[in-house]
Amino acid sequence: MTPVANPSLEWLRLAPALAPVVGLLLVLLVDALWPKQRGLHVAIGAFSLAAGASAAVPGALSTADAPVLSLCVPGGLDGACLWSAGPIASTLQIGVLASTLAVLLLMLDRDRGDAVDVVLLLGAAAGGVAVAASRDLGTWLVTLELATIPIVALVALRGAGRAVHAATTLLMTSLLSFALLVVGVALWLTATSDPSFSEVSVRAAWADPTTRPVLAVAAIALIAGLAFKLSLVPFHAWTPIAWGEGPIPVTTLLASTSKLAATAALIVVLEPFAALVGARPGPHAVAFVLGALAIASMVVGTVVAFRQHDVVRLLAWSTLAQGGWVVLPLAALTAAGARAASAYALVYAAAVIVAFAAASTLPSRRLTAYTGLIRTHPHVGLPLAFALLTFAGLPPGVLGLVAKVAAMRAPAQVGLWPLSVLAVAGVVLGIAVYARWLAVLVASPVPGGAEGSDGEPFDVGRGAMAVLAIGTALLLVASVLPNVLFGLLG
Amino acid sequence: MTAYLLIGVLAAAGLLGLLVARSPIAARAVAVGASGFVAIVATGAMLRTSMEELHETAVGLQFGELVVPLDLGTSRTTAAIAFVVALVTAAVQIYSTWYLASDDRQGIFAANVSIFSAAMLLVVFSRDLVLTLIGWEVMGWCSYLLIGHWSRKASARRAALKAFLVTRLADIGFVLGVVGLAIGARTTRLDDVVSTWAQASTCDALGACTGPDAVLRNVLMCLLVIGVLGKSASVPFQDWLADAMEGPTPASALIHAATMVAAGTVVLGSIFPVLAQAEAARWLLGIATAITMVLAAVLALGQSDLKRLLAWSTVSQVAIMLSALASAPAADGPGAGLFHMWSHAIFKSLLFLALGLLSVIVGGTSAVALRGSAMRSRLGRWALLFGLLSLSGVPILVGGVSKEHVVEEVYAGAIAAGPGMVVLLALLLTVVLTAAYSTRAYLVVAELIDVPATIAAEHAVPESRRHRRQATLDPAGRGAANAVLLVLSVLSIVGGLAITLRLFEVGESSWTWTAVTVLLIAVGCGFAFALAREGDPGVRFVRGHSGWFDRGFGADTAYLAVARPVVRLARVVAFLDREVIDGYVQGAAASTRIAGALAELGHRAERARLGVWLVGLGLILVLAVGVLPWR
Amino acid sequence: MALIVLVGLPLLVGAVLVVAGRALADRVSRGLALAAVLVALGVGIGASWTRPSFDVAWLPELGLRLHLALDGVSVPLVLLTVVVGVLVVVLARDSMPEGGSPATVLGCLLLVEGGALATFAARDAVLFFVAFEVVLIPMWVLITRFGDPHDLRARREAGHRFLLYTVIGSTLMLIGILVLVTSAGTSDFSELLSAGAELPRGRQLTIALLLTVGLAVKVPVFPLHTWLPSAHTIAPTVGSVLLAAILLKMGTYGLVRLPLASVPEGFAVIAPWLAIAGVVGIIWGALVCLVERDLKRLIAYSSVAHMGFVVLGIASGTEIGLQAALYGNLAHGVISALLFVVVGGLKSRWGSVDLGRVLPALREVAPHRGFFLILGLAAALGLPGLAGFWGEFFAIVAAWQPADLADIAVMRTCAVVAAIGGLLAAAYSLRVANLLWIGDAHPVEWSLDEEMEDSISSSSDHSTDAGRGAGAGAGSGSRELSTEVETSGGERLVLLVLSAGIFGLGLMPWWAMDVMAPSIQSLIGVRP
Amino acid sequence: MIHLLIPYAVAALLVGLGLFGVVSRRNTVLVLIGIELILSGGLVLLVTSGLASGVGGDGHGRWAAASVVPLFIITIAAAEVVLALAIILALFRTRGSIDMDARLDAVSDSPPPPSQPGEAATEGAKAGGER
Amino acid sequence: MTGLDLALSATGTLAVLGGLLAVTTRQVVHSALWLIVALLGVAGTLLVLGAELVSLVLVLVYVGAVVVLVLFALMLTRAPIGPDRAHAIGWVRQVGAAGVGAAVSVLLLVVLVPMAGGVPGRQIAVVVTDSTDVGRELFTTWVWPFEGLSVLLLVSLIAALAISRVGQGGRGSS
Repeated sequence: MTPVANPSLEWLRLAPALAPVVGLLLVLLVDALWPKQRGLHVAIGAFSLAAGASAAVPGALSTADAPVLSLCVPGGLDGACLWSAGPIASTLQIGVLASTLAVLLLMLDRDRGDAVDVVLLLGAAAGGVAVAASRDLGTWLVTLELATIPIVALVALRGAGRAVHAATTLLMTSLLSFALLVVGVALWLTATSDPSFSEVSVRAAWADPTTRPVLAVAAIALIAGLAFKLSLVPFHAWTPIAWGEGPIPVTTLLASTSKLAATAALIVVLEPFAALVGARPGPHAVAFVLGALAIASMVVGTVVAFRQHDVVRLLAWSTLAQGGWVVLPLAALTAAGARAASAYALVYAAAVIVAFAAASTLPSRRLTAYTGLIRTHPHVGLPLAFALLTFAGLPPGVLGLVAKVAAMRAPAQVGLWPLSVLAVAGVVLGIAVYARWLAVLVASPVPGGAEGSDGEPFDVGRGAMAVLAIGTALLLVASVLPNVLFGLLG
Repeated sequence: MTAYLLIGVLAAAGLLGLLVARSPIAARAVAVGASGFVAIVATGAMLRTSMEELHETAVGLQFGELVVPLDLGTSRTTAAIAFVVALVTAAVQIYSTWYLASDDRQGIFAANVSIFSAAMLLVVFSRDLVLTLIGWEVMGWCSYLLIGHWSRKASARRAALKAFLVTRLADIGFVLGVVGLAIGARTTRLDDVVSTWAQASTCDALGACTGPDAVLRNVLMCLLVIGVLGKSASVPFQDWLADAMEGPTPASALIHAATMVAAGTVVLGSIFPVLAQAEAARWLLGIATAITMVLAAVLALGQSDLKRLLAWSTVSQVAIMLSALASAPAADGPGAGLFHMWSHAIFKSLLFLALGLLSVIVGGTSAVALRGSAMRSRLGRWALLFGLLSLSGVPILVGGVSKEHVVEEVYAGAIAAGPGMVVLLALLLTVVLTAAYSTRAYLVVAELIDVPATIAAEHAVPESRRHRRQATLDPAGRGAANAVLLVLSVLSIVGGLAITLRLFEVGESSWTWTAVTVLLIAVGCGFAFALAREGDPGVRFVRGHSGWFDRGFGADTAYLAVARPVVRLARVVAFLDREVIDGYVQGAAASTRIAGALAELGHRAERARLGVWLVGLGLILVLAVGVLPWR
Repeated sequence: MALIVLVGLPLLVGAVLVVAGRALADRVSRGLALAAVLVALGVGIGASWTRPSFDVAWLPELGLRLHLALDGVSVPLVLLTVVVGVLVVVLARDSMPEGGSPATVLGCLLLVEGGALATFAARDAVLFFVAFEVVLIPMWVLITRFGDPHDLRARREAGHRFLLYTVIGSTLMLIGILVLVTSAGTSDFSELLSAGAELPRGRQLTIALLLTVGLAVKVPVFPLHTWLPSAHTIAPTVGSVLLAAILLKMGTYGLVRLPLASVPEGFAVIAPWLAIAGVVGIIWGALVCLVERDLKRLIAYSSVAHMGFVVLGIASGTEIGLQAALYGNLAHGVISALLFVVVGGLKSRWGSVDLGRVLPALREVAPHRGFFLILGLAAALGLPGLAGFWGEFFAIVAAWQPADLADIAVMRTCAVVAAIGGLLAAAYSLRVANLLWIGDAHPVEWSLDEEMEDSISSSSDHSTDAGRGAGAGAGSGSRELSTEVETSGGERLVLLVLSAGIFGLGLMPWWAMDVMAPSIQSLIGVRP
Repeated sequence: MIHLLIPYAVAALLVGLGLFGVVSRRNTVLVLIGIELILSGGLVLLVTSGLASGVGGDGHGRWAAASVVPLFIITIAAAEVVLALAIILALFRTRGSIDMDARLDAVSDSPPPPSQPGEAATEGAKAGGER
Repeated sequence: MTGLDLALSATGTLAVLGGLLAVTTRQVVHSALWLIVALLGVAGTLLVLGAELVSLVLVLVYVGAVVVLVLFALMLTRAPIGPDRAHAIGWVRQVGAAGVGAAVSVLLLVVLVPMAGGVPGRQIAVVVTDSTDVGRELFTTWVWPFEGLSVLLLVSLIAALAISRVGQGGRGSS
């Protein structure tokens, strides 16, 4: 019988995850005492998110070899801390919390954001934050689901039939993926008999020819289970439905927070494999699966997105491709790959929040409604254009370009440059997609034609305006000094 | 520094002329002033220059191991040639102040002439293959501008284009030859090139060869010769020159007499030692020139247009100069050929300008129009007479003297080796024919015979133009032109004395050959008179095929046969470019759209189950990837 | 610091102008742009004199440094860029393309200039790529929004084709750069000279292939050229000028900088193929020019041919070849810019310059424009004394004696073919001259085929002669084009500067040559 | 003493059966049942892993993960089932059927949302390509 | 072949058979009932494998709560008593689904059989897990995920409540 002792517990280090939870409870309390206090709920939520983000800063400033540790089991083996927030994890945590905050602001304009919404948002945020720092199977599984379930609920909460249909699709896919995760976890435990994602046990399991395939299959099952959250082909089918039918704030949540959480979870799984990069035989199966998913997603996503006339569905399909870009560097299975992936995910999240904030101000989702937007409403059109350029990775969207460079660099570093060559198709098709939208934006406005040519149908709410301003500012600053982002990632 | 002075002044005059082209007065002043000045300087230079001198330029280029010094240099010979060039230029400039007085674009014309002559002088003085090439090409371009001067005539446009393209075609050879020679010598300095390539390459029994690669030298020199043949309108490139008659007569005088067609002789003369070593090139040159001189002479005899007759005579004469280079033994240099070029410049310019005078009087250049024209201007008649005598090579006259030397040279070559014998035979035949067509020309213009109107239909001048010329040009007020004719006539009589100046290294002319040529000339004249019993000897000669003769035996059709396939090929290429090369672009776009449509079709219904299905399939795939490697 | 100003100022002002858009009064924006380009001109001249250098870390994660410096290879191109920058702004004063606020046009012009300057000044491979990408979007905006006002679909199509095609190229180049940088361990050009040359041969070949194919799109080299004609045809005059004078140069510059200098062994393997592609491009472009009807497309194809000479020079790998290539680069920049200004002016007045119809002879109706046209054509056919000659002649010289004598047979064949290309260049130039420059001020219609055969082979039957002669009198067809096509103030100024450049480059080659020679030696000299 | 093969086989079979149920059923609730089967297969595998890894003989691996993680999973599954049933009921209310094969555009919102993506797509298709 | 092996085989067979019927039967309600059988089989398997606590919880939570919920749901969605004609599927899809399921099972077995040391494979001793150990570990080492689990439950219950109020004029659809 093993000697059991309480793990160390430093509340402040756990604050990034705890703050949203506390906020959640507070909101429930407030709602119970004084119902229908939207402003108050949103204020509490915003405050708790901000607090959590600020609490994650020390982790972001830490170095990769000295992460912020907590919940360490005394006398345990290596990696015996259930909370380990290195620079990557903490930066992703900040991203998760910030994007949730943006969603909260967007909800303000859509007269949503009452108790339930805020609670669910906070729950999702807490899950995303915790999964980023988790180092063991249990926490990983629990917090990942914590990050998923509220989002499913939010989609369903819209009430209208199409939304519930979308929610059902999302729910069924997520349940099945959860089952896959369970199988993967079971296989992982079978292979390593170690409930923590530690390099030591992974190396040991890989060394043994009987456990090696089990470990590979376990990792692949976990990847497949996560691929649905990153909406990689072929686990993507829910994406256009859910994005297209959900209200824009929730879609934004799916696009930013959920993607960031999934990226963090994937990085947690793949981090120990860095120990195997030099090994014989190397973890080629895992790399191959990641690469294949990435390329397939890039191609399918862009190819279909090119045909969309509804901007939300266009973004929905192109997000497949963007997910592919997030996974591409992970195929290198190196620390640099993890950095590149999280950098790309963060850049994408920021840009997509800006894009949706802009889209939320337009009355119509039709592409034609954006004709000449830059000239009719520059305060919306220019940020949107900048976000699109960041997606496409073309200057002036230098940030997107740098992120793509980093994403292609990681495979090239370990000799997987053919993968990058395949990714060229992704680059070009992606640019084709976004250039189509840009061409509409810069075109000369139709006289009295599509909506938006006269300012009336616009409702540029305060929230959307704030999100636009802050997001664009962030993108601009990071475009001039990309190091503010990459530096945080270590 | 004379070289710089001459070239610089002319080039500057050209550029300045372009600027002031608007005002005729200024343009004339610039052109005449510059060319006159240059002529005087050149005369002085010819009389004073005694030994070789090389002008190093400060601005030589260095391409890696290839040195491009861009040097100029003068010698007695080049000075002499420069003199005729300057002389003819001045003559043409002065003459055209009268001849083109009515032309609205005379300023441009004068400027072109200046640049043209500057380029020619560059070729003459050049001690660097690149400079030679530059002058060579610029002359081609200027000839395009001059021949196309009256571009309102479609025929002039075509003639200009033809002239440029045909010569440019030959220039491919010239360029490649220059490149090869320069690379071989690691420099483009002419003297080094010559010294590198001219040394005899000998192979011992073991096959170890010293000196330059003989085969390569032959190839390169052949390429060079091809370029020369093109510029000097020898077979197979002969046909552009006759069409070039569409240009104004002064321009023809310039092109034919001193510059363009003569340039080849100058270049080959400057690189003669190498040519002397390259047997194949000499044969090529010899054969080509032999054919050319005879063919051109025959054509000249048959032309129904006297200006074209002169053109063909030029072709024939230039071939004679080149033949001297082709067959002269390595021991004695290119003197004879260059000397003939020198004299030819004088009498040919005289002929053209005189003919221009007459054609202005009668308003046309066809034999019919010119019939008896000489009777209406005494100066014109005498000028033409001396020119023709000199052309047919009557001794004492300048043409005669130089031709004697050519014959001597060729005979020497014929005794030695090489293509000499062929050339000699062709040369003697040409002497006869030359005498014949010269006689014919004079008979026509002097109205000693009557010209039947059958030929008149051929080259009738468009009425509009004729009227324009006559209305605007009064044949009376032409003092400058007359002076020019006078000077040139005098020179063509006494020019032979130049031999006493030892401008060219030529041997002594023997009395035997003089006698022979005189005999042959007599035969030619007799032939002409025999034909002239009823009417124009030319008509009798061609026996109704004058169309054939005027079209140069249909060489033009041959050119078309070369050009048409190119155009067809171009059409094919354009098609390929549009449909095939660009095909993959359009194909990619199309396939993208199709793929998108298919994928979208799969998701069109957006059923909830689709997600589950795809997850299942995807799971199998990825698991298989994970599992199979271990089996 | 000067370099930061040189690169940053145009970018900054350009961004301001684009963002401000209509908010700025036209006069203000024009003044701003003019001031910016003039300052850039001054700084550029000064910088190419003092050769400053600037180096700070920009993104350590990617080993990306903001390292700018000038050497002999880049100085001529920088000067070309700053001069052309001024010219296009001046040109935009008269012929401002329709479709948007002038501020946007000027902003895009400045952005392109800044990007090009950054590309030429970059000393860091990754930075080079980033700068390479900067010019795309402004150029795309110029084409898509300010292009040919008649046809919106064609504008979109041309714009997208330009963007996507170029991006394929630059992304391949990026991968090449990444492989190079990660395997050589440095991204600094000067260190890559030695570090790259030490890589194993196979790796070098991979890198060279990726880089060369990627850059070949930008140049463009023969099979990858089809984006150029449509872009040139649709783009507004200022756009075409930038495209021809600056953007194409970035490709050749990259070829010299990256594959040739960094991975010599690998490049040597593919050099013959590159040379073949180049000469095929020469012949191909020239042949298309013989039958192309749209004059702007024709000039675009002639660009393909001229770039073929440049590529041939680069592929020879010798010092002669590189000097010829870089010089031809400059020359083509000036010549094609001049031609595009001339033809752009015509297009804006006539709607299109269709050689299929009968055009009034510029020599008669617009002497100045006619002079500039014929000057450009003469330079384009490589007339000595003008800019084009040196690059093309010495490219042939270089091909006659390539760096490694293994491919001497191939390269000499290429030299011969290139010389033939010279003939074709003369053919199409004179075709244009015969159709547009000389002739009658008020010609009558006549068929295209007739014109073809005449202009190519000058058949001497006099029927058409009579036809045109008669037409000279009664020269008023229903499809008569306006003869008011003389150059206007700013346009003429620009043309004067450009033709001065053509003469200068043609008559005084030693200036640029002396600047380039040492740097080229250092580029090649480091080879093992 | 047991043969490890048996629980492994049971787990694999349960997973396969569950997946079969998931992809073959049209009734959403029955899909749920399939998912539960997959989960139970995972549970068996987890518990078995504890035995297999019996290093020091203690039958539940490190930190008793072989027993604790199953507990977590069971609880998560329960929570998800609750949510799932709620959504399924909402689906039934708004659509009257819980068929997985129902088309999206067969569904209609009682109050149509401000934007009609379906309609947008169709009219966009009418417009033909981007304009 | 020990007694434990026999017991394990029996319960395993029960689980697999129950599962098979649960996913194949045409009658909606039956499949829920067969699920109970399968879960009981699984619980038995876990019991034999020595995880008393887990099997107990499984029975309680699943059989006691989940399946009941499922049955409720079936009734609320007016599932037909007797074969469900509305949701019948063609044999092609049957075969396809069977292929998917079989493929996954095979792939898993392919990697798991070597773990078991092949067929019949090695034998290992069954160690009955001491529930107190599990409990202690649960509340010491695993306290953090345990708390997360509680938040998860809370959130999902609130979500379920909110969703169930949807469409009943409560909120949403605004």
